[in-house]
Amino acid sequence: MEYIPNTEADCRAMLDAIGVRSSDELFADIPSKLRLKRGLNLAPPLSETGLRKHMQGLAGKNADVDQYASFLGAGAYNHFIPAAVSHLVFRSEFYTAYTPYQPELSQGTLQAVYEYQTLICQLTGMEVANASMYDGSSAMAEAVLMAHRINGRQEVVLPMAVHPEYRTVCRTYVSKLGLQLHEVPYTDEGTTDLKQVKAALSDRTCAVVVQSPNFFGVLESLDELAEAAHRAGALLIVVVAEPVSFGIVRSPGEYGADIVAGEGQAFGNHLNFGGPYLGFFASKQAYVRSMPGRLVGRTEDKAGRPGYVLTLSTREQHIRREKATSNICTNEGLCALAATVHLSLLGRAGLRELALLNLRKTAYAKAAISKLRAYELPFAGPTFNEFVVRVKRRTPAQVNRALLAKGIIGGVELGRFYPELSDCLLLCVTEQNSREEIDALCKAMGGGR
Amino acid sequence: MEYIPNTEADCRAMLDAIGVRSSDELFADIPSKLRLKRGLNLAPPLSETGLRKHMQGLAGKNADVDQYASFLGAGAYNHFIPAAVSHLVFRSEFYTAYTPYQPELSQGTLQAVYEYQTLICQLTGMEVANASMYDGSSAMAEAVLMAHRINGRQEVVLPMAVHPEYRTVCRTYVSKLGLQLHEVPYTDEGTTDLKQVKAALSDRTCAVVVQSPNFFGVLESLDELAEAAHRAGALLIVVVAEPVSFGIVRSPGEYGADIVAGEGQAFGNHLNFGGPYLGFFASKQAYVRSMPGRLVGRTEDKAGRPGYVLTLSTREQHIRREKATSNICTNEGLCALAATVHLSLLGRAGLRELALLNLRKTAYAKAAISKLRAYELPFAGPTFNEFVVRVKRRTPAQVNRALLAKGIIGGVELGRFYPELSDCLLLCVTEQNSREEIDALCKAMGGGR
Amino acid sequence: MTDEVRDKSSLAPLHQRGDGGISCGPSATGENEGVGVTGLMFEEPLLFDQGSPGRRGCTLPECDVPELKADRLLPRKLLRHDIPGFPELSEVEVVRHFTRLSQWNYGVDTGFYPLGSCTMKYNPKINEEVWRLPGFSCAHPYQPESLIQGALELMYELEQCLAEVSGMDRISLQPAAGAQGETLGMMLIRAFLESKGSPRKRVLVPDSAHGTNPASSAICGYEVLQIKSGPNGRLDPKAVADAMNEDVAAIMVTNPNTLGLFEDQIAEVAKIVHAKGGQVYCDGANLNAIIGISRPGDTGIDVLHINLHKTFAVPHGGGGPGAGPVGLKAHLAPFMPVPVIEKKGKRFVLNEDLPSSVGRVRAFYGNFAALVRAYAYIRSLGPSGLRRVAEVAVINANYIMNQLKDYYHLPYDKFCKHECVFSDARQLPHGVQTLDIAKRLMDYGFHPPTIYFPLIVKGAMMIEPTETESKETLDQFIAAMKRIAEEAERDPELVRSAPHKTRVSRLDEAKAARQPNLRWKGNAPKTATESS
Amino acid sequence: MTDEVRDKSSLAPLHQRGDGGISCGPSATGENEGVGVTGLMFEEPLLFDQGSPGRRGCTLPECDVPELKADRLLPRKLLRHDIPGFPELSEVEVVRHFTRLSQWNYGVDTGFYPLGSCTMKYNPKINEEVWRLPGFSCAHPYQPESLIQGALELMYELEQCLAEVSGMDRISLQPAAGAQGETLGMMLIRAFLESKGSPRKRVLVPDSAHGTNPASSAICGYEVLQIKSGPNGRLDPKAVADAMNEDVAAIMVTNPNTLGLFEDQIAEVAKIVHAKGGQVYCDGANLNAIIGISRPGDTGIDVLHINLHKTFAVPHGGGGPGAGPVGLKAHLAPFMPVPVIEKKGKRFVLNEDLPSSVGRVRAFYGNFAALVRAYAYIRSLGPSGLRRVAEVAVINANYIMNQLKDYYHLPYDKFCKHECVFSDARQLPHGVQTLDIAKRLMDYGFHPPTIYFPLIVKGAMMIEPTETESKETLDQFIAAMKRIAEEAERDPELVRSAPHKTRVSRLDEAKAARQPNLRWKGNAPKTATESS
Ligand SMILES: Cc1ncc(COP(=O)(O)O)c(C=O)c1O
Ligand SMILES: Cc1ncc(COP(=O)(O)O)c(C=O)c1O
Repeated sequence: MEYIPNTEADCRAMLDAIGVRSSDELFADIPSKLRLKRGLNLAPPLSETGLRKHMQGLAGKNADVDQYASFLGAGAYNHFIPAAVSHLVFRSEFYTAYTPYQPELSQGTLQAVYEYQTLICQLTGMEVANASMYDGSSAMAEAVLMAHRINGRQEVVLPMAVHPEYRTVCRTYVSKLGLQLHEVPYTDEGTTDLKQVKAALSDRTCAVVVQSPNFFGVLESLDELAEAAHRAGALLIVVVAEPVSFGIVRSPGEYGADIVAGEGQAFGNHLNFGGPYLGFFASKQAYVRSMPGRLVGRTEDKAGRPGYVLTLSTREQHIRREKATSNICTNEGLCALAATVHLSLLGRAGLRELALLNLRKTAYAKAAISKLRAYELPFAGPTFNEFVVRVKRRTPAQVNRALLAKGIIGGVELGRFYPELSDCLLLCVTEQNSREEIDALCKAMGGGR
Repeated sequence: MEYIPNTEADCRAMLDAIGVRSSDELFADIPSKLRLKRGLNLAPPLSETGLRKHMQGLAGKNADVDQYASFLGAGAYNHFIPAAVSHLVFRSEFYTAYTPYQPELSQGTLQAVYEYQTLICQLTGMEVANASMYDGSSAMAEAVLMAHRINGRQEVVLPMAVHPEYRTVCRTYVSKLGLQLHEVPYTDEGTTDLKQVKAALSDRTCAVVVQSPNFFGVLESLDELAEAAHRAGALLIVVVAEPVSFGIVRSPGEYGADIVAGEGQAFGNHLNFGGPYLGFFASKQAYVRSMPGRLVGRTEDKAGRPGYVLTLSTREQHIRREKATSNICTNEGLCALAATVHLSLLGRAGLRELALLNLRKTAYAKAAISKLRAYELPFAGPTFNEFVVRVKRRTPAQVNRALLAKGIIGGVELGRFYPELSDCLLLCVTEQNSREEIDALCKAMGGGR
Repeated sequence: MTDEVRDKSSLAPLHQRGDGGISCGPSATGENEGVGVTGLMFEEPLLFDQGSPGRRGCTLPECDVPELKADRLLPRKLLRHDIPGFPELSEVEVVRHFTRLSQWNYGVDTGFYPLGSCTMKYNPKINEEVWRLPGFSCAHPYQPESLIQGALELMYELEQCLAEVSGMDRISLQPAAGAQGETLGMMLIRAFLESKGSPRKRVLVPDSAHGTNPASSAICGYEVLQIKSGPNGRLDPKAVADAMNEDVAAIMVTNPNTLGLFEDQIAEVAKIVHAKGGQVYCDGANLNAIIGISRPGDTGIDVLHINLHKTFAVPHGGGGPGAGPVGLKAHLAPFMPVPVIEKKGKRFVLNEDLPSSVGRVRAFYGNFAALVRAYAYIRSLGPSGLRRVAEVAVINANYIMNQLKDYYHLPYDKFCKHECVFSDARQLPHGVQTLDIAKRLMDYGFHPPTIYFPLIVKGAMMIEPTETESKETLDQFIAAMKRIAEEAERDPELVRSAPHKTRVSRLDEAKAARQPNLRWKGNAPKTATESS
Repeated sequence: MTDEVRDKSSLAPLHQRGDGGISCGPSATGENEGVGVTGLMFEEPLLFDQGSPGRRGCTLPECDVPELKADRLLPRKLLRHDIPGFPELSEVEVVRHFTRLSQWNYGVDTGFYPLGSCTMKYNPKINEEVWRLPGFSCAHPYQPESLIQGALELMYELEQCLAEVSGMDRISLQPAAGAQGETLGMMLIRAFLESKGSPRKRVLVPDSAHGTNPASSAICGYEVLQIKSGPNGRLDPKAVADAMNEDVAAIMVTNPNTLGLFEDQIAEVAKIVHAKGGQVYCDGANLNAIIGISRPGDTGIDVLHINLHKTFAVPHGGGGPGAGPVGLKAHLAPFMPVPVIEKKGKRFVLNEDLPSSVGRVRAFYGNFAALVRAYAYIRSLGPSGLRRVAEVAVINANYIMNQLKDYYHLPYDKFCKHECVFSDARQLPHGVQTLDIAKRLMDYGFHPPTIYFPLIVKGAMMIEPTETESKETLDQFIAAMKRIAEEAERDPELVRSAPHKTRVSRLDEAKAARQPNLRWKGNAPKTATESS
């Protein structure tokens, strides 16, 4: 199906009006040697039924988290999404619109973004938030670039407890501008080594990045890190990949974070095999003109009625071109809308309860696993809904295979990212994991004793 | 979840305004002995996640037509439904509205019903159609009641080739008013025995009912039946349970049918384990004031702009009460909308092509089965997408069991409705059945040779 | 008819075709009437006045069998070749058409919809998700029993739930709506009475009853005798006793009734009717007001219907579908329609073998997708939640009644249950009547209440807020109603000429009935009778 | 700030709160401004100005583990106790809120959306169905390879399709949007040049380029040298030759370019750049115009990005997400971001082992749900369908160009490809400029085109109809544009003061920038810096 309304006759009538005999004449400006002389070598078209079956076939070759008990996290979280979220997000007035360049026809999108910006400020404890970034990892990289714009310094302290893929993205992004990344190790607590951070700080330090909960699920001591960073005149960038933690953990803003960037997928967005996700981005008010990304502001119309518009766009590529604060154009608007709807439904009490539920389930799982003789919990720091488990007699891969045989998708094998942790698994427990699932996990893990 | 916005505090404020201390006072008019002194004995509330899991569990205990190759029809048809249908029908402005009593706030529903009425007229070849009935069976019963209102006669000719459940419904409905039903048998062709119809006709005959394609999938000779009925001064009621046939089979209107009633599920409505379905209902213009059900008409507003309203409601229960043409109030509006959207998408060429596809697939299956030695096709009449197969060496139940073992849901065992056909199956083949499925069916059937 | 015949291929000038207009904020200049309509809202011609020959809106499955010509598959005389005038549209055109039409509609998701007697409560989104599970929505009714155990279990469990909530012994889930429930219920009564010797002749129906009650009685072959309500808006046992005799088959009582009042004499009435061998039918459309608080089955009745599209949050779909299960007492069970669902050990079965059954009122088993939603709703709320529904629904209704009683005439000044009924008696002297008030409410963004029903209140306005409305919404509605009362005095013409802010202004219903135009005829084939 | 602080519990009087108004057909009397807005459309306060303490919009899964207090689970100093000002709403309130907001929006499903350079084509509904299949939408990116074979196969196949369509050797599906594709593409070039000795310093960007091109160059550490377009709106090989030297890393060419013209000298330009060791980046945002007709990879380029949310019908989501895959020639393959998807026998694997890789531009693998839609789209259309897309898109654009060229100034009077660009030169003498024309189009029910871009056309109006619009729609749009041209002469103030029919009139963007109000602050905790 081509989804083209105009028939041959319609096209004929238009070609006549244009005054050409065939559409070929309209392509005459393409030099003959640049034209494709054959048809595209692609599969023939499928009917809607054919397509549906084909796609069901492909989808059927993937497991989904409804079929297996899954304990995967590591930056992508399986949370409950109320049915109302997709009902609302997929109202076509929302999802078939473009970026709201014309505010008079886009007040729905714009008010929702304004609400989203407010929610992100409330969650992070920051003063200003943008309309979204691509994902958590690129948001973090953009935060570093922004810090660099603010203070012009060149060195960045980047703990190893930050999500390894986020670190790779950061390196990929910032190295072209000559910024240097200093990776600092973690302690036995699973937290970033404060001493080493301090040792790395100097008056060349642009920013200290810290993820909390970090990649190991451990909450960092933001107060001390903030103090150290600020004492050196550096900015503190806090990264949050599991924002459900905002419901029960003190906000980065309360510790004086300068920029908070992270991944908002956990709110209202499906796992989607890794994307689209939602980069959120917030900072202190003072830095707003250095911010990347779109911002929506409240204003009024000619009659004085309130309305919303894209604003402060002199920061952006379409105005500032090579001097823009970022090259971002299309962002993750619909993911931000999903988060806004989900957060509205959760609300003040629900978000806290959700966070507490994650804490409780995780505590239950940790306690149970810590009783298994063949495992230990290497990190002592406080965790939210993820934690590292050391496998004592087998390899993590063996454990995962054994679990899979019981219909359980185990944890991320940390050796993939940390050679020194190649005997460890990173497990995640959310409100979606029932007690039976956790018990089954422990039982299956214990099977290897 | 109670879906109740008002909190205790909100209720308190309202109770204060009302001037009572508690809601109990508002129920004081219910005599104590008529009150329930205990809580309802029902399961405790489920969370949304709990409910989703519970319902997935129940749904998982049913087979669906996507898991099995299914050859069931008999009044409920598995047809392709374009994705756009449910996207549009489940826009909440449509599905959370009531019957359009207030036209100024219901122009969407009303224009769509007007379009639906037009489409039904076009399909059936009739002059006027109503906004929907409960389903095909009750629409047929209402057609008989309408015929009775029109000519006051008491006898109805009801062929046995009409869907057995429709006949039961008809009997259940009309017997209270003293109407008599004369069932007439079918011939070797699988068509209604015209001679017997003629024999049953008299000046007491109110109507001749005929289903085409009939329950055996065979197309009836409407011309001869119409002539016979009209000669006796009776009305011809044509029933269509598989309306896809309208795409390729001459319309009842062309034969002079007086009332056409039937089942519209095949257009845009899922199988839904039998309901909700869509009773459609059309007649000659002359009889419109005897019609049951709602009618939408075009009119204009005070400024002369066109608009749509419910009309001719003096026929209906809310005005005429016991003298109404029917007691129907709530109908199947959303099912009619689904049919309207589906028919709009199919369109002039698509509907014909769909009907042709059903014909071709069925012809292919018939030809293949007729080659199997252990089966024969007892009826020689022309069929649309269903046909009867006689099983020679085993019972139909045995054949179905063997098919099920191969992932195929076979046909309806006719012995359930016709003792004389207890060695027969009714098979249905639609565009949803691929050639491979049909081949697999034949192979599995042939396995019993 | 001529004004409907349009050449759909030619481009009508913008001002005629009226396409694509959006309009009309307070700052509208009015320079281009005819183009714009209201809001971000479009003129949208009929399906039949759009498109272009040869367009299509979907692809069909590929043909993988021999492509025989139609006339090799069917006798030529049976073949149809074309349907002139049938739509020829692409997918995008169809999508825009119905998207735009939807925007002309008002639903519960849009705002407050206090249609009395209709219980327009919010329809939870999770219920819309679960009924669509393929195991429910793609199951064929004639699948072998082993492949429909989930569906049967759900129906069996729903029966148990509804029996508990209603206090009845058995439930039939077959009826597609309340009125079909009434039909079935009255048929059960008729069958029962026939089994006792005679179906009897007459049914007593209070003057406040919904129109379906007398109409359903008539369909079952009964005459209707209207019973006048007592001065307090309730049934007077005396009036019933006077009308009751051996010719009377049954009484149909709506409880709570259409004035929003509980029939406190129901037990007395039932006793009177039973004493003379009659049966008591209860119209349970208003169950929402008493759920968990009082059970109709404990009040002496024999049969009842429940509207799942009211009390149990099944969306009304702009007209339907709903579901109208019937509850009955044990003595009526032999007459239930087939099939009934039974549990045999751990299996659920469909039993068609009920020799005294009245038969069926429809094919298959009922509006199953509606049943799924109602079951999900009951499981979400649980016992305490269901009771809370009644409490809050009644608080909300009484709050409106209390706040408006100084502005509108209240014929029955008592606490109400789920709804309150006002009249236009105070506005009539200013020449403003109920219809005007209803239309004026639209300008304030509210759907009007049910009007001119029940018939025993002249100019009735029947307001049912349901439990799913917030106090703030009720306060806004109350403020609008007060303002309209004020407008009726100060500027009655403003109210009489309402609505002013809808896509179309007041529609001429008289014209619609006088010159019925019930379908597009621009291009339809003319049949003999039609052209004559 | 004060005007935003509202007591949400108290009932604001109707005329202040402005709730629930619907309005304003042509017959509006205007008696109650302040209540109504436009159409069947509601005032809807912010989330934060609604609700009531203690309300909630969803239930969480039951807690089936010990319910330890928070301070037994986390150190007290880490605990947060509340988020003041966070929403407290019920499900129905949230549903109405976003339903109403949606009704203030214009989307492709609403009507014609000819935003130039954005390719706002219709988004097929089946694609929205298939990406939601649980096997796609509920798969975790770190699931074991054996449990994600379908996802990997889809991505692998999509790569093949895009490689064939674009004529490139390899495709990276990682970038989340066009601009991220540019970033990645320029990084690949940089890495390649580094491997040859030096990354070089400068990137040539034509003056007609989209703002993301220079911005992406800058992110990759390059200076930007702007190249002036030739008088025919295309790149002049001479100008490129003049600017090209060993300091120049690359040229970024958009083809077809933002004037809707095919860069007929692209092969020549590529030769010039390659001769000096530079690379050629192609911005493929406008691929829709040439798909199946000409392949960028056959024109001498080295890297390219494609916007799946343009050419491949992924909906734009009111801002995103999209996907911006990058195509590259073989010499750049060693630098591709990890992981790459490879087929080993019948298995698909993720390969992270690319020693020269630039790294990653994002976590995980890309905007997978967008990839699913694009793949579904390609499979629906097939080779001939894709080519037909380009043909009809170009016919549609040329039709508009032809029909309007007597009414609006056409700076480059040639056949165009996917879009045509006019300017306001003829209307300026009447004091009417592009912005006014754009706003006035809204009154006729159309989304405006892209305006003031490309920068090289003063007062540009860039109109891209796409192939999914019917001739009738184009004719209506053309008629509206003609009428506006007429209005600009006859009644310029009418155009200057547009829009007149939208929910809000022209918004004060200057004020928004001067006094930024970027979030609701009614109830937020004040931090030190903020109050200072
Ligand atoms: C009191 C009462 N009885 C019966 C009915 C009829 O129910 P239904 O519309 O479901 O057929 C209604 C619905 O309007 C009603 O309000
Ligand atoms: C020509 C051109 N290049 C690049 C882009 C940037 O693409 P994206 O918005 O996907 O980042 C756009 C989109 O607006 C464009 O039109």
